[in-house]
Amino acid sequence: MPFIPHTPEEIIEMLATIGVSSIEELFDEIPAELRLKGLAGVPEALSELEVTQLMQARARADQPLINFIGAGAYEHHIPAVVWQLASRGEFYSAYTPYQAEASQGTLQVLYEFQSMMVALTGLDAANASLYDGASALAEAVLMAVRANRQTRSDQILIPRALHPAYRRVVRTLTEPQGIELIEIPYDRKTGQTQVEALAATGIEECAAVVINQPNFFGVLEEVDALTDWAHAHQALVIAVVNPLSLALLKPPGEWGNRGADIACGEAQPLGMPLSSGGPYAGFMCCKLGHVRQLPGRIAGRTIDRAGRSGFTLTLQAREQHIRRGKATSNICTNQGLMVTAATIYLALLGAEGLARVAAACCANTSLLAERLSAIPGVGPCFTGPCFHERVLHLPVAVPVVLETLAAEGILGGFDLNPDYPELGAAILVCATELRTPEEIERYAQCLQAILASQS
Amino acid sequence: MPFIPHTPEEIIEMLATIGVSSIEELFDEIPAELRLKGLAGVPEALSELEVTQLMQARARADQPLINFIGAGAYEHHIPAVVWQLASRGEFYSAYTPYQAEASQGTLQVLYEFQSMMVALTGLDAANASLYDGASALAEAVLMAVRANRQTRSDQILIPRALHPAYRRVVRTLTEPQGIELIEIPYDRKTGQTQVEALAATGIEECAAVVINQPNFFGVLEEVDALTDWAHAHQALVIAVVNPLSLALLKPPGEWGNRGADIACGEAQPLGMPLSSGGPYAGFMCCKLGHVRQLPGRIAGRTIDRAGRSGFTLTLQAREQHIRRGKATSNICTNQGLMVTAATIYLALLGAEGLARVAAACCANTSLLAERLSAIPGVGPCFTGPCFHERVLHLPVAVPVVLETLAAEGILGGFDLNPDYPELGAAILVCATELRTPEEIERYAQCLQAILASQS
Amino acid sequence: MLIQERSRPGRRAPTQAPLQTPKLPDLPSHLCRTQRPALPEVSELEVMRHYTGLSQKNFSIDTHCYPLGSCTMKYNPRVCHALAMLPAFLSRHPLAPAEQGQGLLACLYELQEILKAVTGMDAVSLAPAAGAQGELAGVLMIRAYHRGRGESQRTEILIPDAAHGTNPASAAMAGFQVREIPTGPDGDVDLAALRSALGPKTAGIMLTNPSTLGVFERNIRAIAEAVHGAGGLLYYDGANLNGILGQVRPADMGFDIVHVNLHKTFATPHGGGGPGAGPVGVRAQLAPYLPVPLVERTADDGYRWLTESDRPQSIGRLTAFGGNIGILLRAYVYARLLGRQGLSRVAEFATLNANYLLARLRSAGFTLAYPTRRASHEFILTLKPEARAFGVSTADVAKRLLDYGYHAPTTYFPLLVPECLLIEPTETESKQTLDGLAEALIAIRRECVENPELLHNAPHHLPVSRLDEVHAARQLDLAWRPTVGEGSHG
Amino acid sequence: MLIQERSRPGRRAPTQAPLQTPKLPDLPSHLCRTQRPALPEVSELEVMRHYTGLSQKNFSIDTHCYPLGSCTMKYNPRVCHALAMLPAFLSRHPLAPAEQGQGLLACLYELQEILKAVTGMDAVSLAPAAGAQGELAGVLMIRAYHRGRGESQRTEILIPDAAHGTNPASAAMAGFQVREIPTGPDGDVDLAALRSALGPKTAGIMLTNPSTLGVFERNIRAIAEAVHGAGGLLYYDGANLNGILGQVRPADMGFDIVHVNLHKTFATPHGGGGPGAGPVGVRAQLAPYLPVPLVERTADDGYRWLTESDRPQSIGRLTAFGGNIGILLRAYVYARLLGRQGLSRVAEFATLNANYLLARLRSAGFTLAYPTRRASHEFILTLKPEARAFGVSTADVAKRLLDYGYHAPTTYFPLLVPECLLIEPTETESKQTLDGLAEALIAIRRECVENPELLHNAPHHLPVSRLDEVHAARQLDLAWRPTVGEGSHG
Ligand SMILES: Cc1ncc(COP(=O)(O)O)c(C=O)c1O
Ligand SMILES: Cc1ncc(COP(=O)(O)O)c(C=O)c1O
Repeated sequence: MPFIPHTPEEIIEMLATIGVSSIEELFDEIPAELRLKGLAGVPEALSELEVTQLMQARARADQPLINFIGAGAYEHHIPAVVWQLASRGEFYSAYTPYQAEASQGTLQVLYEFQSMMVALTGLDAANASLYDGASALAEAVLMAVRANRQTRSDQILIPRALHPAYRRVVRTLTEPQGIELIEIPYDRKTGQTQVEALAATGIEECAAVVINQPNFFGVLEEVDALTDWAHAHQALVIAVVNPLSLALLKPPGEWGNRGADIACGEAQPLGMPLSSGGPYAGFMCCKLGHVRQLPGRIAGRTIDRAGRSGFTLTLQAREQHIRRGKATSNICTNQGLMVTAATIYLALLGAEGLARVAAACCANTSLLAERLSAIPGVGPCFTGPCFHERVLHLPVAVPVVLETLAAEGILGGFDLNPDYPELGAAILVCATELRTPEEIERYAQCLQAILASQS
Repeated sequence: MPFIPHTPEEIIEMLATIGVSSIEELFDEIPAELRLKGLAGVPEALSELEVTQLMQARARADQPLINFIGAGAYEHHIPAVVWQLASRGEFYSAYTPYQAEASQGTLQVLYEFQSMMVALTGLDAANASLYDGASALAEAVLMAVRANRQTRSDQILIPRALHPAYRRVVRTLTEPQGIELIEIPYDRKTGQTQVEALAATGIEECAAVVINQPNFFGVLEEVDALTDWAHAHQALVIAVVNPLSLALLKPPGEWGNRGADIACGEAQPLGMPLSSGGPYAGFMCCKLGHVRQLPGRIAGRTIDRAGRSGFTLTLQAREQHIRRGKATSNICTNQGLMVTAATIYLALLGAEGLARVAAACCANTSLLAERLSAIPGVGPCFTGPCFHERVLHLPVAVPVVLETLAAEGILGGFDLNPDYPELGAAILVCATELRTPEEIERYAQCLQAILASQS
Repeated sequence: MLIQERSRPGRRAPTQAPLQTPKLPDLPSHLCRTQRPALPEVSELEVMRHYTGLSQKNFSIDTHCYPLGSCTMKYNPRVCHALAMLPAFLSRHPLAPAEQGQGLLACLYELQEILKAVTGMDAVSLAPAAGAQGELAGVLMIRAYHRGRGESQRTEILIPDAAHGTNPASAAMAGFQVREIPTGPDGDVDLAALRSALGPKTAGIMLTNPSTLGVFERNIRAIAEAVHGAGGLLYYDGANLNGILGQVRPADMGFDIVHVNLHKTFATPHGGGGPGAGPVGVRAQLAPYLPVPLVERTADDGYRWLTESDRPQSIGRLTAFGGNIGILLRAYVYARLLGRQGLSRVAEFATLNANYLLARLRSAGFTLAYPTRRASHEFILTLKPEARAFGVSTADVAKRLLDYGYHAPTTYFPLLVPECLLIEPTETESKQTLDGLAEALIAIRRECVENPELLHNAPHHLPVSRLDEVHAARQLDLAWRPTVGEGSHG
Repeated sequence: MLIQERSRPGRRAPTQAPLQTPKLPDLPSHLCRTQRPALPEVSELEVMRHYTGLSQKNFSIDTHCYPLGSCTMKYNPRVCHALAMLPAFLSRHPLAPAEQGQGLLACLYELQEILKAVTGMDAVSLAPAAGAQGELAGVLMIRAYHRGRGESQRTEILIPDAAHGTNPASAAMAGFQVREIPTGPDGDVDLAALRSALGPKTAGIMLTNPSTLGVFERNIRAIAEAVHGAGGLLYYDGANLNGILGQVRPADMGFDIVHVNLHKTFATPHGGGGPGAGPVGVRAQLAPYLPVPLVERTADDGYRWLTESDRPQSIGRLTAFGGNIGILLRAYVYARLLGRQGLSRVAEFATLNANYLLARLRSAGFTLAYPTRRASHEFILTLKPEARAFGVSTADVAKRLLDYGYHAPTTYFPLLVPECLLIEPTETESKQTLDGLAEALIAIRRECVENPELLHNAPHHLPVSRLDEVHAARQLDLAWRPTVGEGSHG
C-alpha cells in the first residue's frame, strides 16, 4: 500500500481496539446510498519508476526556448544553494508556524524576509507573503480603502501601463466590494503615466493611486510627482515594484515628500524559477500606521520565559481564524516556501550582488534593444527611461513573427497588441543577466531573416 | 573573493594580531626562489551563472543512450528519497567519524549498512566500504593470503569468467606483493567455471579461490561444488557477488558445506547512479574469525558513560593510522556517502522490493535475449542458467554493429571480443527493470535492420 | 542570531552575481536610490550554516509526527518534488506558447480529470492558489450564478459555527453577508436553525464534510434539499476531503461547488506556510463561471489554455498567471502513484488511524467532544475537565507535547468546543507512532495531576521556552533595522 | 533506534519496486536462497524520518566549524554538487562510447591541465579514488621506474616520522621496505639522518610539504638534491596542498610525483568518509607509468580515454572504471569558479587564518609544538603542560570542544608530538568564527584548572556522552541480527 505503513496484523489489532470488525464499518455514519464503489475515472497506480519515466517524457516535450520575455516573470540565475536549502525537509514539510516554539526556523526566516523587504522598499513593516504580485495588488487596493481615513471614496486610480493581468486580477477581487477602478492612460510618446493624466480625471479625492515602477513597458515613472499628486488628493499611494529593481531604484518609502504608503509586488525574481507561472510569492509592505490593516501573516520578534529572543506569528487579530468575516483578508496558506527561497537568495546576493544582477539585466536589455532596433522597421516605441524591459514596434503583425521565432527556439517577446491595440504591432522584450551576447545576436539575425522574408 | 569571508578591515586586524604587515610575509619560510608568481595555465574565474551555463552545455553534449549494457555497472531506478537524503549537508559535508560523539548519524548509517550486507551475504561481519568492486576484490585477495593460516601459498585461482577489468585491477594491486594469479578457464558450452577446471590446475593447495556469482557472462556458477573443492584444498573462498542478485540467490555464507570465507563486490546497483564509472562503493564481508584481517573502516556498537547504546569506529588497530606499514590496507578515505545512499536504498526496498527489482531485471533480460535471438544469426553463446545478463553471438563483427546502434540512440551491449577472442563476435547484454518492452522491441528492430544491411 | 546580524560590511558571496561590475545603467539619478538597502553581507558558507541551523529548529513531517487537525499533515513523497523540479518544467515561461508546454498541459488536464472523478463534479479549474482562494472563487461563482439568473437579492451565505475562519472571510470578500448556523449537541448542523435561516436572500451555504468537528454530517441530504429548495447553492470546503476520498463524493452529497486543498489531501508540501493549491470543481450549470485559466483538450489531442476571451462568463483571473503550477504537478504525480485504489485507501487508513487513537485515548480517560460519534479522519478532545480540576490549559498540554517529540494537534479550534484539541493523525503514520503519541498524551495527563507547573512552563526541551505572544503584539518588532551607519556604504 | 528495529514484517515502501510481482525467474533452486535476507521493512516516511534524524546528529561543515588538521574541511560549494548531478552526467554508462561523453571528457581533460598547472607536473592521471590510492599509484610508479632502468634493488622508501599512516602503508602495499626518518627539533626533517639513510637501496622518499607538523620544510631543495643524488625519487603527498596553492609548486621544490586530495584542496565533499579522489601528477620521465585511464585530446579537438592498450608501460588499472568521476566533476567546477586568482587566494587565506588563530591561542597561554616557526595552513598545540598540571588529556579537551559547538581538531597525530592538537581552520572560516573557536579553547583551558572533571566527562550536550572504544573493540558488535523468527517470512 503506497505510503501506508500498516501491516495486516496491525490492522486487525487496531480494529479490535476500536471494537469494529472492518474498516468499512468505520464509515457507517455515511448514508449508505451515498457510498461510492471505487474511483472509476482515476487511472491505476504506477510505480515510482513508471511515473518517473512518464514525467521525464513529458518534460522532454517541453524543452525550453531561449527566453526574451519578462512581462511579470523573469528568468534569473538561481544559486544552487537556494533550493538545496529550501528543499530541506524541515522547511519543506512543515506547516504554518502555529506552535511557535517548534517552528523557530520558519519564523525566523519570515522575520528575516520581512526585514529584507523593509530594507528594499524603505517602508516600516512587511507581511510574510501573499499568493502573487497581482493578488497582492488586489489586497493592497482593499487595504487602502480600509486604511484611508481621510476620504470615504471607493475609487482607485490605476495606470493603463500596469500589467494587464494585474489589472484583471484586481478587477476580479475588488469589484465584489464595490471598488471602482479608474484607468489612467499613459503618454504615447514617453510611455509614462503623467501627473497630467491623473489631473485629467477631474477627481478631487480618491482612496488610492497605484504607481507601477518600472511600469509594464519597462519605463520608469516619475514617482515623486505622482506620489505628491496622490497625497495632495487624500489618496494613499500603492507602489507596485519589482524588488530586483529596488537594488538600484529609489525605494517607495522615499517617493515624493511623504513616501508611498503601501508597496507590493511579485517576489519571483528573487530565487523562484519561472515554472510556467507559479508558485511565486506576492509581498506587501506598509507604513507602521497601517500595519493593522495589512493582510496576511506577520512574524514578530518577542521573548520567551527566560527572556531569550524568539519569534512568533503576531497581530493575528487581523486574520480570518480570529476575526472571521471581519478579517483583513481570507488568506490562510500563503507562499511560505517561496519566501524561504527569496530570503536565502537575498542573503547570498546582498546589496552589491543584487545591484550587479539588476545592472546586468539593464545592460543586456539595452544591448538587445539596440541590436534589434538596427533592423529596418524595428524600433523603440517609447522615449522614457527604461529598466530591463523595452517595447519595440515591428513592421509586420506580431503573431507570425513570434511563431517563427519559436520554431527557431526563441521566445521572442510578449505581443502587446491584444492588450494595447493602440500600439499597433509591438512587442515587450527583456534580456536578463542570463542572456549571452551570442544569444542576442542569434535573436537579431533570426528576426532580420523573418522580416526580410515577410516583406 | 569567492568563498572567502574576510573583509578588508578584518584582514588588517588579523595581520596586526599576528604581527606581520602582509599575507605575503606569512610565506617567508618558503625559499624565495621557489615562490610562484601567479597560476598561469589556470583560466580566469567564472561566476556561478557562467559555470552553470558551461556545464549545462557540456551535459547537453552527453545525452544518454538507451542502455543495454551492464558489465559491472547497472542502471537501476533510484528512488528520489535516496539522494535527497544523502545530499543533506550533515551527511554530505562531514568527515570520517573520528569524533564519534559528534558523528552518530554517519556511524549509525555505517552500522546499519554493515548489518544489511551481513544479511545479504550470510556472513558475520562487514566493513564500511572500499573504493569499488574491483579494488575490493584485490583487497580480498591480499586479505585471504594474510588470513589463510593453513597454507603458505601465494597462489590465487581466479576465473577467466570474471570481469576483465577486475582481473586487471587485482593484478595491479597484488602483483607487487608477489601474489600469483592462476586463471581458470570457463566451459565453452555452459559458460560456467567448472570444478574440473580447478582440478585441472593440478594444484594441491592454494591461498584462495575466487568465485564470481553470477559470473561476468551473467551465468550462474555451481557455487557449492566450487566452494567445497576450494576448502578441500586449504583455500579460502572469496565470493564476488552482485548484491542485488542476493535478493534471490543463495548467500555466500551458505555456499557448500562451510560457506564462503570472504564476500566482496560492487554496491553500485544499490542506489548509485552510473556516473561514467564512479563514485561507486566496494563492499566486503567475512566470517568472524577473519575480522582482524578485514581492511577498511568498521563501525561497532558500544555504550556511553550513561550506558546508552552508541556507535564508534572500532578495530582501528588494523588500520594505517595506527599500524602504519603493517596495516591491513592503506585505505583511509573510502566511499562513505555512497554507503549512505546504499543504506537508504536497501531500507526503502526491503527484501521484497529488492527481490522484485531482481526478478524484473531477470525477466527483462530474458525477454531481450529471446527477442534478439529470433534474429537470424543471433543467439545465446552459453547454456548455463543466467541472472540478468546474457552473452549473444552476432553474425558479423561487433564494433560496426554497436556504432550503428549508438547512432540510433541505443547502447547495444559490451563487445566481448577484445577480452575473449575465443568467443568470436559476441556481446554481453543486460536489460534492467528500467527497460520497457517498447525499448526492447526498438533494439531488436534496429539490430535486425543493421544485420540485414550488413549481409 | 539573524542573518542580518552575521553581516559584515564588504563581505559577499561574489560568485552568485555577475563578476564584472557591469556599467551602471544610465538611469535618471532622481529615480535612483542613494543608499544601498541594508541586506546582509555574508559568505555562502555562512548562508549555508545559518539556514541549515534554522531548519533544524523546525518540527516538520520529515522529522516529527504532526497531527495538526484540519491540516492533513501526511507524508509528502519526495518523488513528487523531484519530478516537479525537472528543469524543463522549472524554466518554462508562463507566456511561452502552449506548443512548448504540451507535456505540462497534459499533466494539468489529467489532474483536472482526476479531481472531477474524486469530487464527482463536471468541471474543474486549477487556478486558485490555496484553499481560501478556492473558497473565494467558489462564492464568486455563487454570486455570478445568481446574478446570471437575475437574483442579485441573494446576498447571504450561511456558514455553520464550526467552520474555518476562511469561510466567513471569503464570503465577506465576495461581498456577501454571513449568517452563522449553530451546531447541534451531537456535532451535526442544527437543521431547524438552518431551515429558519433560509429564505429569498439565501445565496448558498458553505460546509465542510466531514466537518471540522471530526464527524460526518449525517443530514447532508436533508441540508442539500433544504438549501436547494430555497434556491441556494451548496459549497463544499474540501479541507477534509482526505477523510472521504473514494468513499463518498461531494457531488453525490448534493454539493454544487467544491475546492480541494492539494496541500492536504494530495500530499503536496505545506512549506512552513505554503504554497498550496485550491482547485475548484463545479456542476455543469456553474462551469461557465470557473476562474481562468483552464486546460482544454483540443481536437488534435493537444492541449491549450482557455483564458478570458474563451470564457466570457468567468469570474475572472485570480493570479497573474495560472496559479501554483509546481504544486499542481506534485499533486498530479501523487495521484498517479496512488492510483484508483491507493486514493480510496487514503480515507480508509486516515479513518482507521483516527478511530484507533480515539479508542486508546478514550479508554485512558480523555473526554471526547462528541462521544457518541464515529471519528472521521480526525476527532476532538476537550480538556475542560482537566482545566477545571488541575488548572492546566489546552495550550499547556500542547506545549508539553512538543517536549515529547510530537507536534501539537490543532488547539482552540473549532471555536465552539472549549479547551479543545483537534487531532488528525493521517494515514501515513504507523501504529507504533500512534501508540507513542497516545502514551505521551496519557503521560501528560498524569503530569496534569502530579505536576501542573511542568505544563505551565512547557516546553522545556526546545530551542526556546514558552514565547510571549502578548509581548509580541504590544511591543511590535516586525523587522530588523540597521543601527546607524550600517547599510549605507554604497 | 536502528532502521532494522523499526521494521515490521509485511510493511513496505511498495512504490519503489515494480508493482506487479514479476514472474520469478527460472533459476535452479539449489542456487537460490531459501530465507529472505533480514532487511528492514519500513515505509517511505519512516525512512525519511529515520535518516533525517540521523543526519541531525552529525557535525559537518554545513553546520559546524570543523578544524580537523590535515583534512582541510572547507566549504563544499553547492553548485559543484548541483552540476555534477546533472542527469546526463549521472546516467552515462562507463562503457558508453567516448562520442557520447565529449562534454564529460572535456571537463576531465581540463581538470588534468589545471592540476598540471597547480603542481607543475608534466602529466596527470585522475584515476586514483582517494589520496591513499594516489600514494599507492605513486610508489608503484617509483617501482616501475626503477625496474624500467634495471634497478630493482631499490627496495626502500624513506618516510619522515611525522608522515600520515597511509604513506608507510602504501609503500608496504607496493612491496617496499619503509625506513623512518626522524624530525629535528624545529620541525624540519633531520637532514643528517636522511643523508645517512640514503643509499643504493633507496627507491625514493615520501614527503608532505607543508608537513603534517604545520610547518614548511625549509630544506626541501637540499633534500631533493640528496635524494636525487642517491638515485631516488621524491613523492609529494598532496594532502597539504591547500597551504601552498598558487604560492609554490611541488615540481619546483624538486618532487617527481604528486597526488592531490581533491576532497581537501578542491573542496569536494568528504561525505562522512568519502568518496574522495586522488589524482597523480608526474614529471615527463614517469608519464608512461601513470595509471589508466587518462584523457587525451585528439587531433580533431575531441577527447578520448587512453587505456591499457594505449599505455603498455602503465602500472595498470586501480578501479574497474575511471575512478570517482562525479568527484572529479565537482573539483573541476570548483577550479573554474575560483579561477587563477581564486586558487592562489586559497593558500593565502588558509595561512592567514591559521596564523591568526595561532597568535590568539599563543597569547592566551597555549603551548605551541614549534614556537619558532610560522604556521602553514595548520599548526600544532601540545597540551602536555595542561596534561601534567591538571590531569586532563587531549581527548578530554577535544570532547569538551564539541560541547562548545566546534568539531575537535585532529588529536594525537602526528604521533611524535605528545598530547597534540593539529588545527586547520581553512580559508572559508570567518574571523568571527575563529574568534569564537579561540574563546572556546581559552574557556576550556580555564575549565582545566577549575573543573577538570567537566572535561573528563565531556561531552555533555551531544546525543551521547563519551563512548567506550575499548568496550567496542572487546565486545565486538558489528552488525544487527534478527532475533529468531525475524527475517524468515519469504
Ligand atoms: C477547514 C478548512 N477550510 C479552509 C482552509 C483554508 O485553506 P488554505 O489554508 O489552503 O487557504 C483550511 C486550512 O487550514 C481548513 O482547515
Ligand atoms: C597527510 C595525509 N596524507 C594522506 C592522507 C590520505 O588521503 P585519503 O584519505 O584521501 O586516502 C591524508 C588524509 O587524511 C592525510 O592527511
